[in-house]
Amino acid sequence: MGLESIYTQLIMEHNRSSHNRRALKNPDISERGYNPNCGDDIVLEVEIEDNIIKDAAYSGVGCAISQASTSMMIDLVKGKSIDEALKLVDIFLSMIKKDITAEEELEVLEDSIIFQNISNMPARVKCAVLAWHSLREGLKHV
Amino acid sequence: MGLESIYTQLIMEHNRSSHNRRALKNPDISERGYNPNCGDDIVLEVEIEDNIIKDAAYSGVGCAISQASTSMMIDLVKGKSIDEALKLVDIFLSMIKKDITAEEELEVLEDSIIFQNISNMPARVKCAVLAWHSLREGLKHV
Amino acid sequence: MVKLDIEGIIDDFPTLNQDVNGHRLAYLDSAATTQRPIQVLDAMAKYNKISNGNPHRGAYQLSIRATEEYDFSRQRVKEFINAREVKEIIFTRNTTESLNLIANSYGMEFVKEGDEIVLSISEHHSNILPWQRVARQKGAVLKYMYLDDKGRITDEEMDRVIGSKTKIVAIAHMSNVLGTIHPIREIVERARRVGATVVVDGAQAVPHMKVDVRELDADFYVFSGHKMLGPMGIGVLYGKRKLLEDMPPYLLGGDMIEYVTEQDATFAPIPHKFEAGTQNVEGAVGLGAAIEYIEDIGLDSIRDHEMKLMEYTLDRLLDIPYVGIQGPKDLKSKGGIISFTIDGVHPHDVSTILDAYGVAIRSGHHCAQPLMKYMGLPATSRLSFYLYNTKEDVDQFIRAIKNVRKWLGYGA
Amino acid sequence: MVKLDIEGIIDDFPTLNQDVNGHRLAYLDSAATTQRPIQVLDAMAKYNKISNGNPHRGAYQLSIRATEEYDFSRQRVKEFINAREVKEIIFTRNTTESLNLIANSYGMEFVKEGDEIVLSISEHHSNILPWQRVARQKGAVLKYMYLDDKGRITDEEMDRVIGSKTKIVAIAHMSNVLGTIHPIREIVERARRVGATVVVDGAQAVPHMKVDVRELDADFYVFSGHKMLGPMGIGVLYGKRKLLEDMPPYLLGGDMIEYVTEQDATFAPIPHKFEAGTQNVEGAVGLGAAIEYIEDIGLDSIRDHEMKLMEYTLDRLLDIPYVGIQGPKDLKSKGGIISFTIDGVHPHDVSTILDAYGVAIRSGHHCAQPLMKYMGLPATSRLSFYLYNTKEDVDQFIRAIKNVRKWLGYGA
Ligand SMILES: Cc1ncc(COP(=O)(O)O)c(C=O)c1O
Ligand SMILES: Cc1ncc(COP(=O)(O)O)c(C=O)c1O
Repeated sequence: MGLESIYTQLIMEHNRSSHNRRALKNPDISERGYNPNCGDDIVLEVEIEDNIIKDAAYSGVGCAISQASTSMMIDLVKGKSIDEALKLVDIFLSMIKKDITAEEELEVLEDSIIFQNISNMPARVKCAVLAWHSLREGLKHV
Repeated sequence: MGLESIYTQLIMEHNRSSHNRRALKNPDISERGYNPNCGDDIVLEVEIEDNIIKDAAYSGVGCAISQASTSMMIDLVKGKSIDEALKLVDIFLSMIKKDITAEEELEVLEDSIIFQNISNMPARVKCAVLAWHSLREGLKHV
Repeated sequence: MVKLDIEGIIDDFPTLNQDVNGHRLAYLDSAATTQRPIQVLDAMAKYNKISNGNPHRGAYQLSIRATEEYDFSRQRVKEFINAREVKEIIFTRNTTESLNLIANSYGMEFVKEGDEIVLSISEHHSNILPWQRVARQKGAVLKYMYLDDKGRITDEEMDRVIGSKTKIVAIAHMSNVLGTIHPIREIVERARRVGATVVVDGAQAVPHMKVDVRELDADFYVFSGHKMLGPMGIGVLYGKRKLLEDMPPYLLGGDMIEYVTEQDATFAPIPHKFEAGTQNVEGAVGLGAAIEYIEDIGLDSIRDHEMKLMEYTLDRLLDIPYVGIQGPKDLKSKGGIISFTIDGVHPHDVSTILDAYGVAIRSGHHCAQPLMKYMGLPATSRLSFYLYNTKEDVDQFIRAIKNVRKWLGYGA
Repeated sequence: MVKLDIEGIIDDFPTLNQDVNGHRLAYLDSAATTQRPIQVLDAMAKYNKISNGNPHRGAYQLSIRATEEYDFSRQRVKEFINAREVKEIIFTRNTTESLNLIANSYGMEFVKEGDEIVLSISEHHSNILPWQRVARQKGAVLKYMYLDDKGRITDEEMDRVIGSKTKIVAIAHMSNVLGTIHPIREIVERARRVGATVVVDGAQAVPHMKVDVRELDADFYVFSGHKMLGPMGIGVLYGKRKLLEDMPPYLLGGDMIEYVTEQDATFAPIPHKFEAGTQNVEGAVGLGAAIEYIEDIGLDSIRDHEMKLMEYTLDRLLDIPYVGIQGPKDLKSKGGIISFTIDGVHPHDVSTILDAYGVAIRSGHHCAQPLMKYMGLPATSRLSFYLYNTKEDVDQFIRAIKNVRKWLGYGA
């Protein structure tokens, strides 16, 4: 896989954008995600109201892939119900594992579909999935 | 080295002879010699009078080489002074290590000179030296 | 899959195609270590020439390949012994290290004062000494199951020793001295009843018979690569996931961490928690290739082949009046190992004399001194088979045996 | 001895003569693991084809040869680091295991409550975690020597931290992150004054510079085969005889015993006391061949070669405005390692992008999280040299570096 398919315009924009990079006032969830091999270390915060993800944001450090993946995920799940969000996490992780490959099924992931081929870069898979795992962990404990 | 040079008439005789295989009444030294790799396990007993090795004997189990070497050593050191015996032990061990090779110097070992080439059978060296090491250890503590 | 034919495979083993002391080599010491087929050597050479890197840490090709090869070998081991999950497979250095790891991490953590640790009297030192240390440090009691006159552990003996205080039963699947296959299922059943944990030393079993850890239901199961056509320096520890997760790590450092601060650290999940420092990737690759070779032949064929050789050998050996045989003679309950003695000849001399005829066997206590003591023998000679042995090896062995006593001055 | 010429030796390294991702491979991660020359692979293959046996136990040719090869490698290691006696050389699995052995056998035995264990803040996790465990279990205190702004430990810092309560000082000879060569002699001097024991982690030093353990007067000195052209799965622990003799054994079982009874055991003398289970003979043979290769080139030539490459690299790297370099820039006090960062780009992205240009470097915390924290960086990228690297590698690296920021959307 060439660098083009991973260091894309879209990923770079999310990597450098700061609209999801902030702290929430009263997060219901604050979940640390850490990848000991490369040092990606984020804290994902989520505000929940009536079972709906009202707001989400992140802080911490990480590579372009983990940062972009986190930011895209936040854009995706905001406004969704907990169940919907968990469903999306499942679909994303299945996409990464190549368990789901059909375009129609992946559409719901919106921009995040761009990570479909990250498994061709095995050393970076963990960066792409970090935030998604953290969200799942966090939602478990609501 | 062929088996002929090691399983010789002389060694076999000593191996099967029991004249040194007995227990002493009042040993001054009783030294266990053990080779964990092959299980040779002997107890060497020595009676000392006026600095002279008056009697010596051994018990225990071991292979033909360790048994013969023990028996020949006992024949050799009986009647010798402690210092002479220690000297003989040194010469024997030096012969095994090939530090001494000159026939004239080795003559004092009498029959035991037959172990000169045991170093060509590295797995058996420990069997040949077991009793000699035990004697040295034992004499140290007189 | 086309099965390799077990006849003729000796050509795959360079070490076996040589003369020693002017005779063809009859290698009959596979219980100590096995020879490697070219397929295993080639797999390791290939790794070393194409894919070598430090795994788990790099984002570049060589490191990625090394990681993939390492993971692939772990997967292979998992399937070979039918573990539930790959993370239940820990790579160690050898059986000895695997057993030390279990004794230290599981034993030291969970054994309490007054608990009993049960071993069999036929254990290898590697499955005795670590438990002696646990017993001493924890104030636990070490108990032994003894063998009957056929070299077996009877039901009564299990019932006598395994009881309500038993915390751990540690036992070899196959004895390296007598070849006895111990009744692991029966032992596990009794252990379950009293809530004890079962540690199985599979060093001699895994190379020679189909082992299914799920079917055995052992809690831990360990073995060595070098006894199953693989390289030295690589071994396996299988443990049930829950147990492994509850155990503290053993070796510390390198890759097995999550966070490290000046004064404290948290650890990676299993299997990494137990694999500190740079992994032996080429060792794992070699072990993977060895498993592939074994599976190509098939463990049933291997066992079958060895049992035929055993029958052939025992027929001849039992005919020699001055040869004594220790342990079971019933082939169903034993592997391809025979311990024997020759009247009037110390086992060590037997080895040396056989070596002069090109026959490689082992003599000594076989790292099982308590068993020797129990049998009342200072040492035995031991012959052991593997898939590459042939009747020719046996014939050469028998001929040499018949010469032994002559060298020690006996008539025959 | 005719010295091999360091130019052109790259032909000895099959892994290095390949393309990755459409580029020639520039392997700049030897601090993680090194590539093996064919001479080392051949020596191991030869062992595996001619001499393989379980050492120390057999009276037959293969076992005798294996024993001889193993002993010969031990002898070679002894001479390579100028130890007093062969029995001071223990073969382990790697540096990590060597350090765990020391911490467990020496540390747990001799460190008492209130004692202080001194490390440097730049230690590898393998030289931190085992001491954290000792400190926790024994109620000892873990103290750190910090680095000055040039990445060095000053005399004042040593004097501040090493004091009358110091029982152990454990420190890397060369930092695997910054390349700093720590002042071992000065540390040993201070340790002697207060009666402390010095443990030196030589994983990064031994492959790259002449190490004389007698001259350094370190009490323990450890390193890994795979970082010095040897295979994975073999490492070394040097210890002063007296210390080794006084330590309890670590791994138990197999060959390291004298008498074993049902309830107790006594142990073989050193080095065997510390080498339980079947030894990794082929690993030792590979390490021996690696030492021979290194000696044929000469450690002075290797250091010289690496320093020339360092100068060449630093000249170019310091010119790039968005590149930051951590640690000393003074070549005399460092080895062939450069840690760096690129403004606005996470180190992990640097590695991936460089890999696409065929350049293999490493990014992350380099198993030194406390140092990262101390430097205030989440991670760095690291380049490291060995004797097979060339200016061509450096040029390729510099070209790739200049492309990195472009991929992340920066002008340059
Ligand atoms: C300074 C230092 N110490 C210890 C280690 C650990 O070595 P190994 O992984 O071979 O045990 C390394 C390398 O990873 C190192 O660079
Ligand atoms: C039954 C048994 N357990 C343990 C071991 C020790 O294996 P290793 O030396 O590979 O650690 C052996 C072989 O020596 C064995 O036969």
